[in-house]
Amino acid sequence: MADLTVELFGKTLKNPVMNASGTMGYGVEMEPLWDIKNMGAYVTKGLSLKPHHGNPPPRIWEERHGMINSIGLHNIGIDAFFNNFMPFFEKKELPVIINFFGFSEEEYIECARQIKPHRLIVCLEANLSCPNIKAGGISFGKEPENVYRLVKKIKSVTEIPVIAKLTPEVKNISDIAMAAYDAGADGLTLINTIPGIYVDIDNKNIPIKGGLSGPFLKPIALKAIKECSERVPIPIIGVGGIMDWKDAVAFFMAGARAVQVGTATFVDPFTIPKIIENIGEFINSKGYSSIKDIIGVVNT
Amino acid sequence: MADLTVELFGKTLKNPVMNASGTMGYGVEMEPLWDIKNMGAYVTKGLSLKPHHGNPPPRIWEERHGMINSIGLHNIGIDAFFNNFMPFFEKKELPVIINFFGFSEEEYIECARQIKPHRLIVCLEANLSCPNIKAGGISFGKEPENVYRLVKKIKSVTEIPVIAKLTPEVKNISDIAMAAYDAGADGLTLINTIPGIYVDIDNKNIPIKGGLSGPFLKPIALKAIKECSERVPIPIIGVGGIMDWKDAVAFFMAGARAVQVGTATFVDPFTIPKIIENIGEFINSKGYSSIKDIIGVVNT
Amino acid sequence: MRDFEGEVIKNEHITKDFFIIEFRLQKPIYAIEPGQFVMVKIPDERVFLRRPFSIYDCNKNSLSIMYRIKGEGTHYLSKTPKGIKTQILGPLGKGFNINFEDHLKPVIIAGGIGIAGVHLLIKKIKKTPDIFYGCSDEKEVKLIEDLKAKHVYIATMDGSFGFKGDVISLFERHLKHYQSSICIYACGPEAMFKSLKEKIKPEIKCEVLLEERMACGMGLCFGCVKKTLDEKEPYKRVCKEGPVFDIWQISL
Amino acid sequence: MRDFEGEVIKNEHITKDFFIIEFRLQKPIYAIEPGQFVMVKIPDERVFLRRPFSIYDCNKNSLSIMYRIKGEGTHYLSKTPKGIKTQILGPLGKGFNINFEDHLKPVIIAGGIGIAGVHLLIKKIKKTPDIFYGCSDEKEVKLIEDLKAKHVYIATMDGSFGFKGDVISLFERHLKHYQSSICIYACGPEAMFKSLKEKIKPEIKCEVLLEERMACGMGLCFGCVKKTLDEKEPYKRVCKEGPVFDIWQISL
Ligand SMILES: Cc1cc2nc3c(=O)[nH]c(=O)nc-3n(C[C@H](O)[C@H](O)[C@H](O)COP(=O)(O)OP(=O)(O)OC[C@H]3O[C@@H](n4cnc5c(N)ncnc54)[C@H](O)[C@@H]3O)c2cc1C
Ligand SMILES: Cc1cc2nc3c(=O)[nH]c(=O)nc-3n(C[C@H](O)[C@H](O)[C@H](O)COP(=O)(O)OP(=O)(O)OC[C@H]3O[C@@H](n4cnc5c(N)ncnc54)[C@H](O)[C@@H]3O)c2cc1C
Ligand SMILES: Cc1cc2nc3c(=O)[nH]c(=O)nc-3n(C[C@H](O)[C@H](O)[C@H](O)COP(=O)(O)O)c2cc1C
Ligand SMILES: Cc1cc2nc3c(=O)[nH]c(=O)nc-3n(C[C@H](O)[C@H](O)[C@H](O)COP(=O)(O)O)c2cc1C
Ligand code: FES
Ligand code: FES
Repeated sequence: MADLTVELFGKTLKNPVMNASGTMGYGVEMEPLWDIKNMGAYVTKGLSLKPHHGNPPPRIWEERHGMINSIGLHNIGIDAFFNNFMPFFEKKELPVIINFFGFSEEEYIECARQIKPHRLIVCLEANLSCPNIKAGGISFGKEPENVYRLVKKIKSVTEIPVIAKLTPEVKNISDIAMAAYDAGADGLTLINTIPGIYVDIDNKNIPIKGGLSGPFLKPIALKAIKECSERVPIPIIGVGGIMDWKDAVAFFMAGARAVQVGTATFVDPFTIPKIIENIGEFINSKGYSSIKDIIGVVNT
Repeated sequence: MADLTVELFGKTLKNPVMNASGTMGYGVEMEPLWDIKNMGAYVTKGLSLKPHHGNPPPRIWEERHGMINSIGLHNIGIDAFFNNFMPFFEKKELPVIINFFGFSEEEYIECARQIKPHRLIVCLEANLSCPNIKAGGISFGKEPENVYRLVKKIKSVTEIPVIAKLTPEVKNISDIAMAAYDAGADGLTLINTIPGIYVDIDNKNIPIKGGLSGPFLKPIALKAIKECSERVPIPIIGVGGIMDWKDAVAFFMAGARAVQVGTATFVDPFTIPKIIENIGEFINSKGYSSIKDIIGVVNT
Repeated sequence: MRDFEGEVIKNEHITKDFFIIEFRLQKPIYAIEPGQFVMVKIPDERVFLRRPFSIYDCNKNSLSIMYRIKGEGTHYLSKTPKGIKTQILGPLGKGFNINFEDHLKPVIIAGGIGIAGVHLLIKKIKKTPDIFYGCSDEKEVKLIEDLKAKHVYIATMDGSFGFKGDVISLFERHLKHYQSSICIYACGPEAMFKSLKEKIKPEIKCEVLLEERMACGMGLCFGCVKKTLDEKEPYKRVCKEGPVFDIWQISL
Repeated sequence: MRDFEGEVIKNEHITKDFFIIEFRLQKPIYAIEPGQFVMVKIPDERVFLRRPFSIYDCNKNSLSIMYRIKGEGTHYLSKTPKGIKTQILGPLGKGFNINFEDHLKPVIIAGGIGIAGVHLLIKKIKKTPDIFYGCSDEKEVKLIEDLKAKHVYIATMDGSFGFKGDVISLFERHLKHYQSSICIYACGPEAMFKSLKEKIKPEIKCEVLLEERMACGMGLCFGCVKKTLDEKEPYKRVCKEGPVFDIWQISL
């Protein structure tokens, strides 16, 4: 069998495939179909200090070969998550990545502070695409200085490794990556959705403003991974438009140490187990011994 | 018949549909299929002061429902354009928009200066996505200050109206729009391609780094148009992912005074004449009298 | 819940833009509650996400859906020939609660294509229900052809068949006779639920089947929520906590 | 040039992964130069851009293409059943110049699927050509079955038929007999052109059919360029200035 294990912050994941935050509920919802302990790690829905109700419907809209979502960071809050769902992951011995956010710096920091280290928690994934309500709703992740300051503060309140999840709606994503790195980030997740809107020509309105996800993100995510991996020497988790194992392999070759699958799960809920199986076969069939042999191998 | 005319900088275009720069060669190539004088205006391939050879092949790559191009601004230069092709547009009495660029501020300015006013020239369309070679290859269009300075200088050397064509790879496109407006831009073209790369997993290389175009741009372009039209009171030309008349209508409703069609022409070379015909029918069937009745009508 | 491979064995036009499609499932499906639904992969590459449809009817090895052409997805579905195979995820969601108290008379109210959502309920409910069916015209009465044996009150908007007007107005005429000894199951447009809620007393048990745009259909994305009166957690997932809700707990 | 609607009337497997597809055109097509090509809309929504193929054969109302399965597009093309209609843009590009001087003997060299690019040339050329065909094995000799009447020299890489080795080595053996009184038309992989160019003297007229990725196929996008020795304007569009180029003018 191919060796699919990867190291992430001192922990060994059985394989480098995870769900993308917000696309696998609280984990338990997948139970009827397949055992999520087969994934490398489970990434939580974006969590915050307090519960958030999220946006009114409609929250999703189909786009040509992709979708727009405006869930609005609906979540039960960190306390409820740990009380209600952590036992589930403990029973499975499944590593967990805690995706979290805040609508202010204080919320991020307080949230990070309250998350206690746990043998299953691989790292915190700070979703920097969240709008900063105090700063007029501009997201934290857009300015290197803001990212630097926020990541630095988050790092100062937690012993858990911290990865910064970046928005592609920036001038130059590797500048942002650099800022996160300088501030002490232990890794990066690239990329979040791209903002877009839908115009309904029959009703002459805009039913949804949200984030685009799906296969068209792939070339943009790959570019981000390639560029950031050239500048920043910390592990990168790749996400954006992965639909099958070939896409996943492209992400590894571009420099991702692990990948996350989001929207594809909605189209085919077995996408993740299929990818895990198929990258194993790929590794074997090409005569590699380990997934590590293909990470970042692309020539430029 | 529906009134499809729109005003652009004092000129009346017979309809609001044009090709996107770089997607209809020098205009003459379409001759065997349909008469391009049926378009509202012809937009030139990106022109520069001197001819440019562009990038070595491969220059195009198919993506899922879209493409990546890295033409590298291959063009014959403004002099040759005016000598060889302007007579063609004169014979057709077809209004022309001159898309141009430079690899330095001086090149932009000198290029704009050398383009003499002409009864058929509607405006200059400054492609601000071009890399600034002197500034390490970062494109001019990424910083409000750079856009302001460049547009101001361009405006100072020409009497022809100037529109700024913006790249979406920015933090906040309406800030850039605002800077262009403050500098005296007469209009905006939104949006250019989004940078992306292709990773070839068989050859373990990156055969192309370029700009993404096609249907997935649509929600991003619509967002840009909506946001910029709310802040900036100058005409907006919408472009990005328009595949059919319904897409075009969405662009008008979001606030575009005219639209450009690029990649769709490669898939179906009759896309533009079909859109012109169909928006006419739409206007009629909905009881509008003019295309102007649907521009910017979307509620938020 | 399972992701079944289904082969189209029938895709029949009923009337206007209504169809019934039947799939042979490659594995048996069990334990379906009336009101549950499936997510169907439309066998056309232009359609990205799956589409939710109530389970109209179901045997161990086959499942059918009654659908109306609404947009692209249902349009392509209507063009799907026999023999095509596709993926069908289900059964999904929480169906109708059919364990009502013995003294209650079940009343089923359906508007238009809403009949698809209560069809299996009508088949499976243990006590004979009164059925109210409303639609736009005589032609749509064809959708309940197989219910002819049952007692169905029919309303058409244009009066071309039965009562002229909407189904809630028709139901209202009968309401006084029932007093409070009924339990209602309804499926149809939201306007119908709104009007229904205004007409009945809060003592009356009433469950409604809601629709919302869905991406995953199984609780993963939180995209399909409806607002309820639960203040702590107002937005509930239609695909998971629903699609059947207590009418008194949702905000219409 | 026109955008024809073509209906698939034949889509035949020849050998290995080679096929011939024939379309009935809804309007007549005229004046085709051998070497010209068409842009075919692959009738599968997963394929975005059209695909370029040489015109293999053509009558007024029908057009055929010989193709090899290379990736997604040709894969789906091979699955296209009779009766499907699709769009075919053409004829495109500049074909072979067949008005060579009288004293010259035409020599046609094709490698593998490259035979598709010279097939119409072989049919239309006024003077009987010598044909050199190279492929990997015996099976691929089937691709020139209809040329049996002609004089064809065959090379296979594995030696299972004719000369063992590549087609240029085979051609080289004959080259000395021709002296310089030939004109060459070649179609095949670039490596073949490279090796050919090394073997022949610059006096020999030689045209080659080049391939490059294309978006529009008609000169609009400047995406399909090849480098030539023209210093002023090195990159020429394969779809417009080509696909046939003078071997002495391109940089290989
Ligand atoms: C639980 C449930 C059960 C349903 N049962 C049936 C049924 O039995 N028969 C039937 O005809 N229809 C049913 N619907 C509605 C059906 O899902 C939509 O009509 C269908 O998704 C429209 O798809 P489209 O591509 O044709 O329309 P489009 O408008 O092109 O669809 C675009 C997007 O909007 C979504 N959408 C549009 N309208 C609806 C809607 N009313 N509800 C949910 N999503 C929508 C689509 O799923 C898709 O993502 C049900 C919906 C739900 C949620
Ligand atoms: C002028 C011309 C004539 C041709 N004639 C023939 C012919 O008669 N028979 C035949 O089998 N093939 C021919 N080809 C090659 C054929 O176009 C490609 O094999 C085909 O496009 C591959 O598409 P795909 O989707 O199967 O492959 P993929 O690799 O999935 O294609 C991905 C992209 O790459 C492009 N591409 C891949 N390989 C080539 C190539 N060699 N040339 C051009 N584009 C390529 C495709 O067009 C597509 O845009 C010709 C090419 C050109 C330019
Ligand atoms: C429904 C939905 C909800 C999401 N919620 C979150 C979230 O809470 N936090 C976050 O960082 N990203 C969130 N994302 C972004 C995804 O994690 C991922 O970055 C993005 O969807 C791109 O990947 P994909 O194309 O594979 O879906 C969400 C995406 C979707 C579609
Ligand atoms: C092949 C190609 C060449 C292009 N060349 C230029 C150019 O020279 N100048 C420019 O401003 N934009 C150029 N563009 C961008 C288009 O004008 C347009 O903004 C973009 O393609 C999005 O529109 P679309 O999705 O309709 O293609 C080019 C796009 C393509 C695909
Ligand atoms: S559709 Fe995804 S949670 Fe309901
Ligand atoms: S393919 Fe567009 S110019 Fe040749």
